[in-house]
Amino acid sequence: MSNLETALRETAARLLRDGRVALVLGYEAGSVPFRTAPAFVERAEDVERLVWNPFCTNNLAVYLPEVKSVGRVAIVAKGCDARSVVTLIQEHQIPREQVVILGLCCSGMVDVERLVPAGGSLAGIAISTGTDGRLTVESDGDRRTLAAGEILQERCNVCEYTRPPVADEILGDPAGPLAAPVEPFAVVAEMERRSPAERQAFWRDQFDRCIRCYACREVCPACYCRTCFVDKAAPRWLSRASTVDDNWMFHAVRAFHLAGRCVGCGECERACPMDIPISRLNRMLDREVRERFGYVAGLDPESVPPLGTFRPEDPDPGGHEG
Amino acid sequence: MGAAILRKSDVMPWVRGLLASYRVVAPMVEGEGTVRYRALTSEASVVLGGARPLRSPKEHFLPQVEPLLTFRGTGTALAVAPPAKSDSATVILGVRPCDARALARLDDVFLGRKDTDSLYGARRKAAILVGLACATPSWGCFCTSVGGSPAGTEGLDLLLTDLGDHYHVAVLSEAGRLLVAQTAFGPAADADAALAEEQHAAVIARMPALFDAEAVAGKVEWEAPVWMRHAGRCLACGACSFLCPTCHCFDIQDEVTAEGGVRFRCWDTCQFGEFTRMGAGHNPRPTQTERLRQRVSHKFKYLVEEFGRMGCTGCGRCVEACPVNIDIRSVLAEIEGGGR
Amino acid sequence: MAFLCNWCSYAGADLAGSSRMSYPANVRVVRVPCSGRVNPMFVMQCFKRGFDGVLIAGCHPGDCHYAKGNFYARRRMPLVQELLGYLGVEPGRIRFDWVSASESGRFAQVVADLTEAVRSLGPYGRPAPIASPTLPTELEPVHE
Amino acid sequence: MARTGVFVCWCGSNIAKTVDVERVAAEAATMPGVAHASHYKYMCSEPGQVLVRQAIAEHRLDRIVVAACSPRLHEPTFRKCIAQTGLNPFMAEMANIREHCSWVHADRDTATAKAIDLTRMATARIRRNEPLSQTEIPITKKALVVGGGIAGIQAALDIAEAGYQVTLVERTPSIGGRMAQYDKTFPTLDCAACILTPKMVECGSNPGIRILSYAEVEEVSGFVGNFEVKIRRRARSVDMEKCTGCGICYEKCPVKVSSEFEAGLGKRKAIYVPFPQAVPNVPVIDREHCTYYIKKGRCRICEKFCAPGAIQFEEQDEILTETFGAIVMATGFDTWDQSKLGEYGGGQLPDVISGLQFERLVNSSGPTSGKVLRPSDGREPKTVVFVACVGSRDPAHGHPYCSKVCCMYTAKHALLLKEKVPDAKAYIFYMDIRANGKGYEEFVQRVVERYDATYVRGRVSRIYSLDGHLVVKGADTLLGIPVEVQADMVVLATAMEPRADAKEMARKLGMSTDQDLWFTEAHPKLRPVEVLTAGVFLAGACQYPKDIPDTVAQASGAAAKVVDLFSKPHLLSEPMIAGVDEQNCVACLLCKEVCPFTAIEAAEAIDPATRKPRAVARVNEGLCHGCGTCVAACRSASIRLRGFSDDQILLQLESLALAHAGEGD
Repeated sequence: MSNLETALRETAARLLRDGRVALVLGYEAGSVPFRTAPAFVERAEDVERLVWNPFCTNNLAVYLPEVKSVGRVAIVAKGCDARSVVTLIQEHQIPREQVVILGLCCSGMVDVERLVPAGGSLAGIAISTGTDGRLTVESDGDRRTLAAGEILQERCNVCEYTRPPVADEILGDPAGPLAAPVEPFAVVAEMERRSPAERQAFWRDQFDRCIRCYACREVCPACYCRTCFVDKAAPRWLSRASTVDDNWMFHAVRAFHLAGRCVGCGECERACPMDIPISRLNRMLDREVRERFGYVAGLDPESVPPLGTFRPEDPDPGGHEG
Repeated sequence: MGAAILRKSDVMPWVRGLLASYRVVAPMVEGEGTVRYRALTSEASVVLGGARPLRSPKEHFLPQVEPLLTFRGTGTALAVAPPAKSDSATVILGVRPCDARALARLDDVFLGRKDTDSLYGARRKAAILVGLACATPSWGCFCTSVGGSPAGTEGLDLLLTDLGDHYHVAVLSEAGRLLVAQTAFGPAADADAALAEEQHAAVIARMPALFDAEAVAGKVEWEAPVWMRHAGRCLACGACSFLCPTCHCFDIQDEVTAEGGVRFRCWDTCQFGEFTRMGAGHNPRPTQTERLRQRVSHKFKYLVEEFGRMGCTGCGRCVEACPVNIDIRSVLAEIEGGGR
Repeated sequence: MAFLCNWCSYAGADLAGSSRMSYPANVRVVRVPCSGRVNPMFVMQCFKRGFDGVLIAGCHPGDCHYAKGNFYARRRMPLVQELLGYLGVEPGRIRFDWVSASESGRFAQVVADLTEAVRSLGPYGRPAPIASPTLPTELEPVHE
Repeated sequence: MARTGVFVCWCGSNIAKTVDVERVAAEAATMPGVAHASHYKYMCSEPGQVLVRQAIAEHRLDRIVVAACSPRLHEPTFRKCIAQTGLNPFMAEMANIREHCSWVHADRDTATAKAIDLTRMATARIRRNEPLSQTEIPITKKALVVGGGIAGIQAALDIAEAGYQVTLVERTPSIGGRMAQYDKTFPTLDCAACILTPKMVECGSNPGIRILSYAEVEEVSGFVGNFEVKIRRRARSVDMEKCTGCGICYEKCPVKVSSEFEAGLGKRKAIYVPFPQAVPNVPVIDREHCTYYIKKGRCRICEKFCAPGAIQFEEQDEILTETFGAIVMATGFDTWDQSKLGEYGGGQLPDVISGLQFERLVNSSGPTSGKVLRPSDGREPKTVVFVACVGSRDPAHGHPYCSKVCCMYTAKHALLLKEKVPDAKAYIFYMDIRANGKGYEEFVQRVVERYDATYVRGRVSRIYSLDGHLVVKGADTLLGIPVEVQADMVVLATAMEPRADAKEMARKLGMSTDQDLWFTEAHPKLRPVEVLTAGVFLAGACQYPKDIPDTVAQASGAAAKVVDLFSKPHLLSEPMIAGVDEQNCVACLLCKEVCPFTAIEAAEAIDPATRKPRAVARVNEGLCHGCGTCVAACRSASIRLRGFSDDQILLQLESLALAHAGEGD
């Protein structure tokens, strides 16, 4: 058990015991070694359920609007998750005083796909963590030792906030820069080198695969609408028939609705059972919002979201002279 | 009904031959490396083997969107036209035993009652399923726990087992026999059958049953803490149902077009809050707890009561797709163990 | 498809008419109270439904009848343009601009420019994906 | 199902020449929901309108589309036309086939095709039209004027003159404001008191005006026509009814306090009227300094001498709640505190004074009875340096703007100095001379030519005291040389700035402020007197620095706006406004952020599922102008703008898309 995990349990127990919170939102062991599951801990004696390891990928902020009714809630938050909490506070979905952010300095989450042994599957795999934090992966007599930092999720490789920018308590020490520095918007630029026709073909093939299960929407902490525009009957923006045109519309609108709000936690893409690279759209808009409005989502609970404000000196539309 | 062998180098010539008289659907790689059952377009992208495809071939029998009728005009001038026919003869390659078995479960639902679903039935009747025994089960797989096998034959016309440079082909039906009666196939030796058996046994050995599925049906209860325990973290997406090879619920909608309109059906799922929400706003299944109960009960209790067979074949897609690690195997093990 | 704010750009288009100017005939106008009213979803809907180009025009900054609506549009529309560009809609198909009530010539010019840009790009085509569940005809939502 | 009538207008040959109106009508007849289509030469003419009304009756139409000219021209005509048949006026739409079609396209076929499309879009849109109503909102014909300076006084007088009741709220004990502190006014050199005092008296005696001095606006709710305002009337400690204004109380009061009115150059008592001509001429007790309040119950000298027994030590603040139909904001300005400028002595040099203090020094009723005597030793200064733009046009000190009046009053000061001290010499450091008013430039020239004022173009870098003199160091940027002046006194033209509570005040009224915190007008050119909150008007320097004539002009403008509002029997509510679907709203309040009219606020609604209150956004219908910015911001599509709803606009798009389906691809 890592020191951080111990510290986390102690902190959670203290908060529950002191009555400072009614609930701790954290992670517990999952049904398989490379998964954790969201856990709702309400009693100090249950904190032993809480775990902290490189598989705590879920963004638990998604549960906040729902669970806030129980009282004050402590949330175990990685940097990205904490930024989602900030967005929720900013957008009045939970009062600041009702959430205790247990910020964990994060050294990245493992991309489970990269654990799959060559020619095999993850069935029956066993994982143990060494004192040096390295993972030993065993399956069918195959035994590999890997540094978690080398098999991180793409979004972790470009993470700028390994230390939660806003938190009530910070656990652990800020990790240094994760892997080799990766230009966060390189993946965006790659797409932009393609011609419009190629981009269109690329995305239409992606969206053709979409089954409209809405896993992307449901795991997203920023998608907290009571009724999503896709489900509204009047006006009906989208057909319930998941034609590629409607899927295109769904993803385009969803991306726009997240502009200036998405913190890049990548959960949408991880949750997508059809492996659609949805978060590229969000990352592109993140870059635009930074460049145009100098705004980075999820850093300041007091600030106004970039589409809720303007500056008189904002750039005028392109192609307009005088 | 016999067996044959098929050299790997003969697979594509055989398939090309099939195209003369059949529509061929096969697992094919898409742009970013995902595998999906699609009508054959390019031979190069056909993949037999590896992990099971993201989706089962269910969509070729119960498409996600399917027109039921088109109409034109209004009032007394209303003209209604039936949908296009859906009975062209189709061979589906690389069907996994769990998915084939799942089609048999869908048959129960769509063809096993007094009223049958003609669109589904026509497609089903026109389809020949060429199975592929699983050599590398995925981490979510649990077919052996629900009475299936990675080499199961239920619902299949042929079953291929990968033996290196060739396949052992078990012939399971008359339709299958006709397919094999071609030059591409050679006779199977006893050694091939033994090798196939051996391989099946090895895979089965790696997949011990996790619970006694027969016992589950009797233990599914209406009021039980197990629902809440697992559904508490459910986010109400439809990934589990939309990937499930046996889930079959659909919604029917009308849409108006320039010409008139179309009535179509599209997949729906009990996991969406909308699913049971009534016009006036009341929802008899207000939370995910009731919805998880519905999904599990439907598969392991209601269908068992109606048809004597459960509506799950252990493909494990829901297990792997769930973003919050709701693992139906854990749910079932707890129910079976009396954990309620 | 053109979305024109009632107070400036629609009036500018009216003036272009009263001044008997001439511009390409393939623009269809939707009158909106303010460029701030233009829901980004309208723009996306236009491309979903196969329009070849979209114009959004409002009052110059500082001249908005509602004081600020156009400032919000000025934040939204470039993002829509970028996003759709990323998805493969050529940026030249979307024009967001200011046209005041007196700028009839400017209105005619903007329409001519957009038309020319769209002509050179050709019709907005949506390649059919490899296999998609398409319905037999184009759909319109049922409202009745 | 809608029963739409389509009426295609020829507009003589204006439309018919390039558009085949018969074909448009024939096509229209086949469009969804259309029950009747016809065409006529002049639809807007009386016979044309009769045609429309007959068709409505004959074909049981419930809505109409007129394909004719711009709705900006004739929409009201056709709304009125169908209203006569009993249909809701908002069930009429226009397709603009003239300005947007026949006049701009020459080719008959293209123009006709486009006209058909435009008509199609209108018939599609109108299927979603709903009857809208304009409710009559009564107007409380009483105005509130906030601020009793010359702006507030002028506005109050004008409104009262028109026959409406006015309440004038003033924070200090007397009305009069800044102008009462001034000596003479540029460029005419009228004595400020001579022209102001009669207006003050008139205010006090006009039966239409009620002065609430020593009072402040606490809270404003409601909207145009009916603002509910809470006014805090601070305890004066003197009974206004009983007091005769004899003045014995402040004559006898033993406590001396630095006088605000004298800009710190003179003293007043703890019970005082700020200046002799005060209106109302009733003293107040300054509880911060009065012995009675400091040493509980002691002194009471004023009470002893007050014959009518008007002293009321125990009086409490009073909150008045009243309804007003309109509000004029005339809250004026503050001057920048020069002590913030370390290089000019940081307030430590007694002979470095502000322009306002100089006004008091030259004023015959001021602390020196009009003799120019420097504060440190009471000697007459012979060399006086005037520094313009102190803090103004100076982004580093937070005032990037020009304070507008300093150039003129500095010239006036130099003139008055010379008149009072004939052998004195004035040096004026300036950046530019802005004398852009009637007679202003001539005035400055007179000061330069006849009053021996020396203008030095440049900033003063430092002022310090040396051997009983002030050393003023600066630069003459025209000659490019450093300049040093040994002065007896320095007068700083300090920047005008918004009241310290301007932001707070703006919030109370739902107004906005600009980057410098001046109140923002509704339009900088065309609506300079209004703000975006309907029913609130601006007068004077609370909007931006102004001199007296500009202030008075704007005050009369504001009054005219109020009178215009009050001249109507009632207000009509805006029919095309936004409404929130509260069941669906998730209260992210982005709509509130983007609303230009602060018409959206957080509210609570009962959630039918849980039967508990839940946060939602709500539109204040009185404040909404119907711009729709909130609708486009709402991600869950929970806001509907009546008349321009998402489904109306979507239907316009869809009808066109369907009509052209298959083309181009």
